Amino acid sequence: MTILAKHAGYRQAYDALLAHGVDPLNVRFDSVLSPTEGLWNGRRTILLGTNNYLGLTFDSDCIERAVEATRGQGTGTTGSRVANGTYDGHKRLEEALADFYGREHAMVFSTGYQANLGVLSTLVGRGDHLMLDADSHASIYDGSRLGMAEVIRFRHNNPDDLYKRLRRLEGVPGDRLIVVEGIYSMLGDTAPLKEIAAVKRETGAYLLVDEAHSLGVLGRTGRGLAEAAGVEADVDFIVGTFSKSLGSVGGFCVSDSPDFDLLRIVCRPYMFTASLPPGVMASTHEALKKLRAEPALRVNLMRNATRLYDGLTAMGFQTGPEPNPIVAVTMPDQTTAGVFWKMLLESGLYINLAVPPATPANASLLRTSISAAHTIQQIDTALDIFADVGRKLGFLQSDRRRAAGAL
Amino acid sequence: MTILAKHAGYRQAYDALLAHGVDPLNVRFDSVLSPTEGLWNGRRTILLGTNNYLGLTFDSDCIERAVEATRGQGTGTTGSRVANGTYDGHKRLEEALADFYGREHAMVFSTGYQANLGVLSTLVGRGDHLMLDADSHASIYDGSRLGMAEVIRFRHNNPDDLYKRLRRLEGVPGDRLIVVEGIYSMLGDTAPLKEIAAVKRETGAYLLVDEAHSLGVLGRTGRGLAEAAGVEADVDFIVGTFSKSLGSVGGFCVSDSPDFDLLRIVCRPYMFTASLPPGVMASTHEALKKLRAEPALRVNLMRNATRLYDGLTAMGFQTGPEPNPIVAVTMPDQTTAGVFWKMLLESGLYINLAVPPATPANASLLRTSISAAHTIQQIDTALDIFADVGRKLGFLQSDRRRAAGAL
Amino acid sequence: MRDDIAAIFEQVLGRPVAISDDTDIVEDLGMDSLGVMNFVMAIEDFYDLSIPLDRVAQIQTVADLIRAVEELKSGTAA
Amino acid sequence: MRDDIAAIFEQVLGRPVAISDDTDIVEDLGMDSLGVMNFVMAIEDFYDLSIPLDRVAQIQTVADLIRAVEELKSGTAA
Repeated sequence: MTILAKHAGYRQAYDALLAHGVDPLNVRFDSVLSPTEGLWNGRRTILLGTNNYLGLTFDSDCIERAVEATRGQGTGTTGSRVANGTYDGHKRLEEALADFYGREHAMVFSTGYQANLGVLSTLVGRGDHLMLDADSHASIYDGSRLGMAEVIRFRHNNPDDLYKRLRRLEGVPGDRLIVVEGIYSMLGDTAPLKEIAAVKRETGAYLLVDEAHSLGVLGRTGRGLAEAAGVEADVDFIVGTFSKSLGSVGGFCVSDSPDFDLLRIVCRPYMFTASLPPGVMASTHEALKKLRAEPALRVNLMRNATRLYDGLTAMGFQTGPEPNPIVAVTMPDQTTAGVFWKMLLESGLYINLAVPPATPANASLLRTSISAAHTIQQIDTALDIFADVGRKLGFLQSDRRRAAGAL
Repeated sequence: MTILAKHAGYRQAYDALLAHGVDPLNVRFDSVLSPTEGLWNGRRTILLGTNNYLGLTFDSDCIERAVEATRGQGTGTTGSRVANGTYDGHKRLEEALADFYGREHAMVFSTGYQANLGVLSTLVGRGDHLMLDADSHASIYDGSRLGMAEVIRFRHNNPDDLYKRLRRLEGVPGDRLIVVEGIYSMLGDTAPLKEIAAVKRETGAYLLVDEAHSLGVLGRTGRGLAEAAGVEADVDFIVGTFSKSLGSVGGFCVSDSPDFDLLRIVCRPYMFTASLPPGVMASTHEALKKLRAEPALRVNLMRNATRLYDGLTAMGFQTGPEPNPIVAVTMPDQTTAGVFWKMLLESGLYINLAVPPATPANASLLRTSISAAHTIQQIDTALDIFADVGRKLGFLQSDRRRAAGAL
Repeated sequence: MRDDIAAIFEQVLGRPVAISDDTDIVEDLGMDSLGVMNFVMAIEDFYDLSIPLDRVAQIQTVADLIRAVEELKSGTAA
Repeated sequence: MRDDIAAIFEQVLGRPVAISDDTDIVEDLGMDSLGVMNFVMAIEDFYDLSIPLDRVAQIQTVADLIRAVEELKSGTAA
């Protein structure tokens, strides 16, 4: 017996995949060549599962700003923001984020995960209520666990269910904080934010939107779903990440709350962690400038996303409810999903295999994410590979019935 | 009323410092010139509070490896390790860490905070017991809160108290995991690891050591306290960080547990966060090579640490129990500590002001951390500045009584 | 209350179940975490209340569930 | 038990205290978090038991403390 033996049950599902030659947890890229291509097993592979929405990871200006900062300010800060970890680059990025969102305050965290952990565990406490969408990201659930507030789940994207639960709390003291995501990471669906904002107003709750997958993707200027839905004034806190559209690592929170800076002296996942290296701050800041200066990136991104979504839907695959830069295909079961995923990879297309318990409704998903940097040719090649594997596995017959013998 | 008003009480202590012109939370370095010097308010300032133990943040090889990796592999991975975030650089760093520690397995996390969160919340669960030193770092407490094990605190550095609490659990089912730190971050004292290892053996518990401040500092080859105490075979898990001696950001865990890789499919703070950028992996890997290749760094570090410790102790300041690269001076109260800290900074010396509730026994501390990169001249200058401020505040009179009127 | 709960189990699981106070919701009824969540939401709808997540985590048997619902209905939950 | 607890309070606080079941340990006795921890450790020594952190977090009044100690001594803690 080992101390980890308690988790052995989780290995069974994984071993079942391994028995089919499917090993999604050990994909190691020999080299990554561009935002859309990597070398896997010595072969050029299209990357269609990297959340690299604007394709800025290889932008030459972002790289050169990172290089300059690393050479000029060193490889790391070796300290937390509240000790020696506040460099000019951290402050300037915070100022740029506040300016971009038109908010008074911005705070940078060392990861997006820690941004959610820190903000959710601090804004509400004992006697308060945290209202979470049932399909929330793990970092939101973990943040709710770290804090002391009562956590209540409402049905995914269901403002009526949220309203009902807030109404049940009428007369109960304490603050309520509603947490939703701009784009949900598994199926690519957006929150019904207009309706949720109305619930928030009627019930006197606070509203936080995690724009991790929607920053640089949605909204006229790329600020995310709150901008696209026209309800920015109702959103009290926006949380986001640098590790998707901004091509680096880290997280942030912006707000107009006048006492926002209190977070800097009470928020443990902010206070007790080293701040990000100068090079990461510099490339992130430059990527934010590109996001603002080049709206064409969002146009290309949505063109690519819609082309992939429409193509997969037309072939008869079961896709999510709306075309967004996350497009997921629902598979009948985990083994089929695993084999499909492996055949795509061996055909030169990398996407994500998403299986229970990390998925909504325990679905087995082939999850893709699209980049502005994909060429139309790459999207079409991806569609061809999907069609080819789909045919081989019996998905694309006229009755779209899966050939039972295909496995 | 705002949602943050619940924390307004914390502002009072801070406002009291501000009233004396002391603002420890808003030290913004215009520029950092080297591991030991920064520009603050336009003035060259000795950095003596940065945890930059080996001074590798400006090492030209570390910088060039970071530059190459950023140019070659991009500014970020835009994905978690279990999705698209496993690059060659992540695997090679894990292999290098396992090799350095002589362990079978190594896992890299995106921050040291998340390493503790992930490992502590996963190794033990419902029905298990987590035995924490009462003075544990915030990341250890937060990891214990995220998990489902019962958390029991024992008196700081007291193996008898630990033993007594484990004995009380005799006959209770479930695993026990003891967690201690190599060097405690506030006072620089080491854990009595030989004695704690004996308790572990006698009670059948598991033992985890957080070597955050001791990696590259203690032990014949720099592996930390477990090596220095000669009890590596008793330590089941070692956790550490890249943001101190290795000069970047991130965390790790190494172990010989045969099923260690189960962590990769059950550990949420590992699975649900973006992996570190290629440049960070590259500079960290190079720093680990330097740590191994240049034992002189540790010699210089201990020479500097001992010189500062002995110098401050000889002046009559109340220092910690042993000379280590963290040297803390205990002040009589928070205001005196704040004023002392501010006068040091205005004299060209940056250290950390550490006040309750972040300190053991609610002490108010002037915390320094020493680097191998400090020159003897810098250490002596620091001592001179301490002496000068100490005299002005009435500390260095023959009776060492603080002049009541000094403030 | 036990009859109502049994009816809700049947509705969520799509098959008749026999329950007693000692029935373990996960082990005896073979529910996975999604099933538990759907079941909890159905219970919440039926009794017009919300069971906070940390309370859900403490519920193992039918008796635990009945106690949680009763406490939440009477407003005496810890 | 209340007399023993009062004696331990006096020892930790260094002054006599009057306590009842309703006494709020933090508010009425003016203890900070360090004081609470020292007090809890003294209680643990006296009764030869350990109070897990999540139980400590739930203890607000003297009555809460007495209940926690009794449950832990009899092994009926949740």
